Amino acid sequence: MVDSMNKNIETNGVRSSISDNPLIDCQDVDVYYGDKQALYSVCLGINEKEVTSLIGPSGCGKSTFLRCLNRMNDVIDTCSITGCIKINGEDIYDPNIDVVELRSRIGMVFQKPNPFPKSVFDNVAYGPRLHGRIIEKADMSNKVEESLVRAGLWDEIKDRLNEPGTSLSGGQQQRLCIARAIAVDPQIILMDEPCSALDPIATAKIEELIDELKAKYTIVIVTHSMQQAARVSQRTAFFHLGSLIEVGDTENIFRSPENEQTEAYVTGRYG
Amino acid sequence: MVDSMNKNIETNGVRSSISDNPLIDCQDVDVYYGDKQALYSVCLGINEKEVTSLIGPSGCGKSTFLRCLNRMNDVIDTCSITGCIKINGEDIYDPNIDVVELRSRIGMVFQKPNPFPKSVFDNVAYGPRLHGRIIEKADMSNKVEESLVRAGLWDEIKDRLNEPGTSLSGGQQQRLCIARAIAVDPQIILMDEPCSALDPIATAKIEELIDELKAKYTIVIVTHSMQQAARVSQRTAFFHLGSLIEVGDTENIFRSPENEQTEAYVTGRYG
Amino acid sequence: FIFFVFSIVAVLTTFGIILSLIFETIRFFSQVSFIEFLFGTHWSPQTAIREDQVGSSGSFGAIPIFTGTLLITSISMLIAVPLGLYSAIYLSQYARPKVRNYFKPILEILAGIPTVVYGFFAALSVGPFIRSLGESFGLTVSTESALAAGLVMGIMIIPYVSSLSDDVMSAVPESLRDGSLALGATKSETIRKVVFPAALPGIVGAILLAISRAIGETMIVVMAAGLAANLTANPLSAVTTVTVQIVTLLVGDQEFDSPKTLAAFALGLVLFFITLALNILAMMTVRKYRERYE
Amino acid sequence: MTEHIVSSYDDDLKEISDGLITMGAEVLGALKNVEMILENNDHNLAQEIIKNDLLINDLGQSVESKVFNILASRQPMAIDLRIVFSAVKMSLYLERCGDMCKGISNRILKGDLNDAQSPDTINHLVNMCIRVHSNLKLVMDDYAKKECKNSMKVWESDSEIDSLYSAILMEILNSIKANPEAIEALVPLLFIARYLERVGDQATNVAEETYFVVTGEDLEGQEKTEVENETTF
Amino acid sequence: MTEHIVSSYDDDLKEISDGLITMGAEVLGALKNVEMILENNDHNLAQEIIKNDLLINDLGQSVESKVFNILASRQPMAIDLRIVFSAVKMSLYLERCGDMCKGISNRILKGDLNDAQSPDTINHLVNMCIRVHSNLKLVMDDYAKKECKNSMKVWESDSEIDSLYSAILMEILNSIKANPEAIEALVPLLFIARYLERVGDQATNVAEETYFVVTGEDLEGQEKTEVENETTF
Amino acid sequence: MNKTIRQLTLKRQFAEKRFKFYGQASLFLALIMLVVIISSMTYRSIPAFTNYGLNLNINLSQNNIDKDNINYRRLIRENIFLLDSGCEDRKCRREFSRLFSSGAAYELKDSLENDPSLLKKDFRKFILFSDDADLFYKFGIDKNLPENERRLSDREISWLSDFQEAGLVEKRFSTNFFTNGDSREPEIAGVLGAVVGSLYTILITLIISFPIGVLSAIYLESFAKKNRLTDFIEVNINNLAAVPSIVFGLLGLALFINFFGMPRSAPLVGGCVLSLMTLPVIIIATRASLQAVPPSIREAALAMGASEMQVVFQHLFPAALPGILTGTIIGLARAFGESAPLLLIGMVAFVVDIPGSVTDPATALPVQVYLWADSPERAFVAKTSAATLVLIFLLIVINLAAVILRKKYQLKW
Ligand SMILES: Nc1ncnc2c1ncn2[C@@H]1O[C@H](COP(=O)(O)OP(=O)(O)OP(=O)(O)O)[C@@H](O)[C@H]1O
Ligand SMILES: Nc1ncnc2c1ncn2[C@@H]1O[C@H](COP(=O)(O)OP(=O)(O)OP(=O)(O)O)[C@@H](O)[C@H]1O
Ligand SMILES: [Mg+2]
Ligand SMILES: [Mg+2]
Ligand SMILES: O=P([O-])([O-])[O-]
Repeated sequence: MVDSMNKNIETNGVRSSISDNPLIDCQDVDVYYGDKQALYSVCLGINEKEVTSLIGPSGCGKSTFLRCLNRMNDVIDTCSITGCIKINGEDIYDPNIDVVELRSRIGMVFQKPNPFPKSVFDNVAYGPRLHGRIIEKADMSNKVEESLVRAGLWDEIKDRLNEPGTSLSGGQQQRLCIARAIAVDPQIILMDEPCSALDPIATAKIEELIDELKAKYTIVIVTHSMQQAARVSQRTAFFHLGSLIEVGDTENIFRSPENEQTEAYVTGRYG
Repeated sequence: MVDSMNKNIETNGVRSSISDNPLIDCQDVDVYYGDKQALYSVCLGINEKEVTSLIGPSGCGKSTFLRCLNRMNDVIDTCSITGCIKINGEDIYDPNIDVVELRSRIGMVFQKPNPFPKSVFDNVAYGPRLHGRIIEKADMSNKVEESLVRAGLWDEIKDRLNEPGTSLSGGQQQRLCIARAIAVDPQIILMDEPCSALDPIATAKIEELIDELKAKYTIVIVTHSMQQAARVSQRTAFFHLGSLIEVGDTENIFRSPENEQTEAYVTGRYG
Repeated sequence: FIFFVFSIVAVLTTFGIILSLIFETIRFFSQVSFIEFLFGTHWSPQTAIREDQVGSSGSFGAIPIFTGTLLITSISMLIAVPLGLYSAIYLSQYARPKVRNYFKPILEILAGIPTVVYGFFAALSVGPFIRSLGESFGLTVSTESALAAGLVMGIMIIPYVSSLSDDVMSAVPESLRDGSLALGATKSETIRKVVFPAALPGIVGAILLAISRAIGETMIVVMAAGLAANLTANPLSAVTTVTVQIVTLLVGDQEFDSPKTLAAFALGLVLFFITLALNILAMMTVRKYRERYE
Repeated sequence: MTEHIVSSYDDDLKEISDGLITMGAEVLGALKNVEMILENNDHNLAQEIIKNDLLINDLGQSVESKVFNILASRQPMAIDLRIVFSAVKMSLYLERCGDMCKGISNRILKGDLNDAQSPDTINHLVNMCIRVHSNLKLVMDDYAKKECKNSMKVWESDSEIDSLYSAILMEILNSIKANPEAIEALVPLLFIARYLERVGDQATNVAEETYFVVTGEDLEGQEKTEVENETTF
Repeated sequence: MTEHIVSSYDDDLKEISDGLITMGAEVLGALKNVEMILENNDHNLAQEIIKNDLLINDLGQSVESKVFNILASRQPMAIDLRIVFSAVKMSLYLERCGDMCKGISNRILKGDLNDAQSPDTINHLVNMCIRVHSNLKLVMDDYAKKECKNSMKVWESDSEIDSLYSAILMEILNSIKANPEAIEALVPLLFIARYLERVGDQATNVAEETYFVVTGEDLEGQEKTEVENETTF
Repeated sequence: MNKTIRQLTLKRQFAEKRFKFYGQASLFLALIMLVVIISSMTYRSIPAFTNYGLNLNINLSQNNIDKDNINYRRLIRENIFLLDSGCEDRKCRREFSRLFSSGAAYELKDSLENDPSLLKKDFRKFILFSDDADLFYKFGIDKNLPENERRLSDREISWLSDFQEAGLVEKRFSTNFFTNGDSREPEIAGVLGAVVGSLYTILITLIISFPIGVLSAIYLESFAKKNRLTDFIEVNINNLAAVPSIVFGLLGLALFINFFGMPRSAPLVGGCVLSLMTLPVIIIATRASLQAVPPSIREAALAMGASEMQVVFQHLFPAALPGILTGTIIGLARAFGESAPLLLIGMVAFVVDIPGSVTDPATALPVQVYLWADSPERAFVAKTSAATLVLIFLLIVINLAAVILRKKYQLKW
């Protein structure tokens, strides 16, 4: 058996730096809401098939950053963004990029579970249908089953596929939303405080699910709980007042962050 | 210096049992909402000038029990209560008891800060005016100042007595509510999750305030956070499914509760 | 784009109203002096049948109309405000939810009954009733008394006051009520000292809207109030209102250039601006209230 | 106790507990080896013990690291907190036991047990080792089962080991007095006795921790016995 | 570091830190006394050390209890967690130091230092004691200031103490060989040396913990030196 | 001190009881009013649902009538005077025939055209009395009044009494009321024309205001950028909702009739005016129900890669539909009961025929009520009351539809 404490410290040099070829690569991202700047030249790389968590005090721009990654900020009129975000080396703010196609490659899960008021089946089938990916009925059933299985929901609700998605419990709804996101085979899943509306049991299930999903997807999760970041993520980025203050190995961030502000926030000294 | 760990264990026999003459003495309290029983023969003594916290999973009847103590349950039509609750040896459900007078002896602080949409001054003066206790203007000013001082709010808002209470920050509002409760010189203060709507800083201030108040008042506090109970209270009562499962020294409850269910809840094993 | 055009329809309507009213009004004031209209105390728009008849232009002093409107509106508010408010208080604060769920819609039926029905009721039952009642006290009461119209209109307005007041009082957070009760206040003290003041802006808004309703109400007054433009504050006598005059001036065949017809438009413009002002005021107070609790 | 809502929390806790149990097993193995070395003067086995101590240290570090992580990411309470809290101390105690075994091995490797020419003393040491081994085994079994059946017994029987130690000490002193030239071979025995006595002490420490984990209370009168223990010459 | 939002949290943490610092001060006082005893053969002072050890144990227990409470009621992270986590180990180390001093006192009380008739050895012991004292003082000062200026130095200089110990050991063995009858008076010196060496080891342990608290990292190559240390005869 | 507090407490408890009583009393009063109105209408309308008539022998077997050229009026008259009227002079005869409804001829015409075989037969025909005679049977008459102040002379009264003794008088349910258009004769006046007119008007209102209202609400809610213009539009719409209905009448008069030259009295114009009035109601209701759809649904769909259009028509609109429909129905119900603006655009004409298209002159039910209420004939009082009942009944039906719709399709979030 190897000493895990030491191992992490030894391997820090490798893991905590952005890998040479991060899946998502943000350079000098500034975001403005009207005149108000919400993000200040954020540079952050996100590794493939890892869970990266974004932490920081309320209003520090975590959600804003997350929503830049699938261009959900386009929806807000006042929001403008400069800088460069590359996914797979492709600049997603390039005018030639098709936003719809981009979003189909990036799943998103929100703070409040938001299943459509349709049946469970239709919820999951929504994405594939939308993008015309799957037309055959049998294929669709398979896809739906596969997604629900992967979201750890199949066994619980396989007999209730025709009930409305909104009739499920909160935790099930959230997993249904994850299944819906998975159904379009995204490469990346963004999660904005996915457990903050859930009770501890449902939270635990989602956390376990995240742990399983990271084998196949790159996950970026916003959380307000340092503990949750510690439990689910490999890398953690700390935001403060719109700036990225520190990013590194999760274990390092909660054992001994390098930045004073990070330490102040993590230890509850942030006023 | 004395070994504090051992001391507590040694003195357990004395402190964890209900003192011979508890200020509040509940015997076999059953509460029904319509046909639904919410409390099952709760027997609990609450010592004077101590902080007693009530913990338990959601819906276990903590708030219900708390609201029995100042007969706030009378407001709910369907609610009926049997058993005996004595305060200072006087049965508060005796038909001869004047509820209005009873409530003026028992302050209550709610989950969400609820200052009246009046000025800060009028908020605090509301109770004394209502009960016709204080008529002189100067006396009232003194009373208001005294209450605000005791609630640790005077220095912050002494220049803003004429602003509406709702214009204060959340934490200040909650302390204003405490000041309002104090202003009628209650013997007991009931608090129903007083910090759950507040941020950490405000929570800390309220917790410190509770610590000071216990020198003068008997405090019963409902909290969903075991940690908070550990921080502020001397005795802790654990409710589950409407029954009082265990009551004892706070330190004991979180070091080694006697009951399996308590331990399960406290350690996060409650399903 | 189609969407945009459609949404403009509403604006166009408003402009249509204003323009057509103003246009006709200007024509009216080219024939009748503005001062006379606003401050004249004599109203008899009956112009001669033939153009060349002497005194062909009637007199257009609108003050009696305005005071008549005011009188009837006041009477209706005197009925509606206390009844509506106390009903709202009872429903929102005392009644059990079941009772409330029953009685609130029933009360709202009052607002759903077409006004023509009220008018008929006022003219047929209330007017004569009041007259006979008054006569039994030795008073001379006109069948078409302001009181009858005002009374019935008051009944019609009750739900306008109570419904919105009920809503705003129910919207006062439960926690405020609990806070007051826990301090040892009785229920009525809580309502009077906490709930009511907290809901006041909303209630004022409701009352303003009700007033604007009452002023613009047509059928009841057309059917139950008189045509005689009396300048009086006696609720037992017959008065006339802006809306009544508009209807009487315009029903039947009109020539679009006689001052009689055009006077209706001038009255309409006044009506429009008064209600507009009241609505905006009401909207502002209600919005202020919303801001406080959202 | 039932399982946690969060099964990964159970896993984390189990890893800590298992880590300590493995450490205990390793230490017990080392003690067994010490016994055999004393009996057979087996230098290879001594080498192995020394090598194994590295493993025990690693295990200890890993337990500590896990404790740190669990404290950071969960909020252990009551029984869980007792397990986590005690784990730090237990791992120190067991590491120390490993160190002692290594110390014994080192002493033995320095010379030749036969040089001491006091088979009686060595037999007594073997005896002592067996007693210590049995004590530690009892408490580690208790810990694994989260019971405290034997803790009290072990804790009390430590004084017997102390007596054994005193006796062996006197024996060795007498041997030295009788044969001062053999002192280089005899002093190691003295240290071995001392080490074994300390392992026994650690067993009582572990017993105390187990008792705390299981009951949430401290074994009483702890200091008093320790004082006695120290006064043995 | 700035203060916590919750000042009572700061207080709790400070209590722990202060508890350890007090313990350190007590242990240092005891070491100073040991030095004086060795110089003056002062039995009264020895009694006092033994009495004081109870206090040190109490302090240790109180620190542990506070650590337990803070873990239960707060959720320490990063620097705070490091302080709390290390406090358990530090308190064990310092307690052990206290025990050692008590052990020394006991040994001294059993006989008379003068019986050993080896003033040189005693002088060397005093020297060693001074070295150990200075090391422990350095690291406790570091800890109090939450620095690690001296930790490394102390940690490295432990091998010097080990050499001192080896030398004294040889001296005593030679004395015994020279005068086997004085063995009853000389063996205590042997144990005293051993105790002092162990206190030195604890000082390095404390140094490691301080280093961890301050930097969040472990002092490297720890095992290697410890192995060397153990091989000293 | 204690005593004063005790007194104070008593006073406070009394105030409490009084306050609660006020509330109960107000509610009770308001409800009583409702009951009074409804019941007085019902009570007064009862006579309108029955008619008295005479079973008259019509003898056609003797007469040889020219099939294509029948004077029904004469036929009736001839047969009437087979009864024992005891009249000699013309005046008396005219008085006698005035006892019968002038509509009798039309009814005879109808039945003969339906069944030509009757032309060769003797048969009995139910002939309606005129309103005054009808009222005599229903309420009697105050004979103490001087004859010239009465509606019926002594002679007429004696005829009517004779009919009754002869057993010729019969009371029948008044189907006329539901199948006829308006008439000057109360006994044959019906509401069908007005109801049809109302329905046409509402139809026009629905066709115009629903699409415009819904689409502009969707625009404002989903696509419009927040700027001065949309703010202005919003304030405007809120205001329009509270503008008195009569002002819309003025607009209709000036705009549609005077400016565009549309026909007066037509449901088309009425519908246009009412749709302007209903529009803000629909817009507000639609926006409210669109707003009630949680924004998270929109975000979810967008994040799945749906376009704005898809979001609106796949998610927002279906989810808001029940609310939109309810709002629309309520708006229409208001328009249905509206009369003031219709008065101004001339839908007060006396229209006997049942309108066949939206451009035919027509009246609306509420206006009909107004018209009848203004009529001098006493018999119209009952008719008016009955018409209000029909109006209220139709409104209840409409509103129930809204309630049921809401109950059935309302989504829970
Ligand atoms: N639509 C918007 N228009 C204007 N400002 C906005 C908008 N959304 C966010 N902001 C501002 O941008 C800043 C960052 O907001 P963001 O939502 O990203 O914070 P956050 O870190 O996610 O906070 P939280 O933890 O509360 O979710 C905040 O100051 C916020 O007020
Ligand atoms: N007004 C009420 N009418 C009917 N049942 C009620 C009412 N208030 C509470 N209950 C029921 O009584 C039980 C106890 O409720 P109570 O509010 O005391 O729980 P609690 O322990 O305070 O929970 P929480 O932590 O969520 O506040 C619950 O099952 C709840 O559903
Ligand atoms: Mg956010
Ligand atoms: Mg509660
Ligand atoms: O510190 P010890 O060597 O006696 O365990």
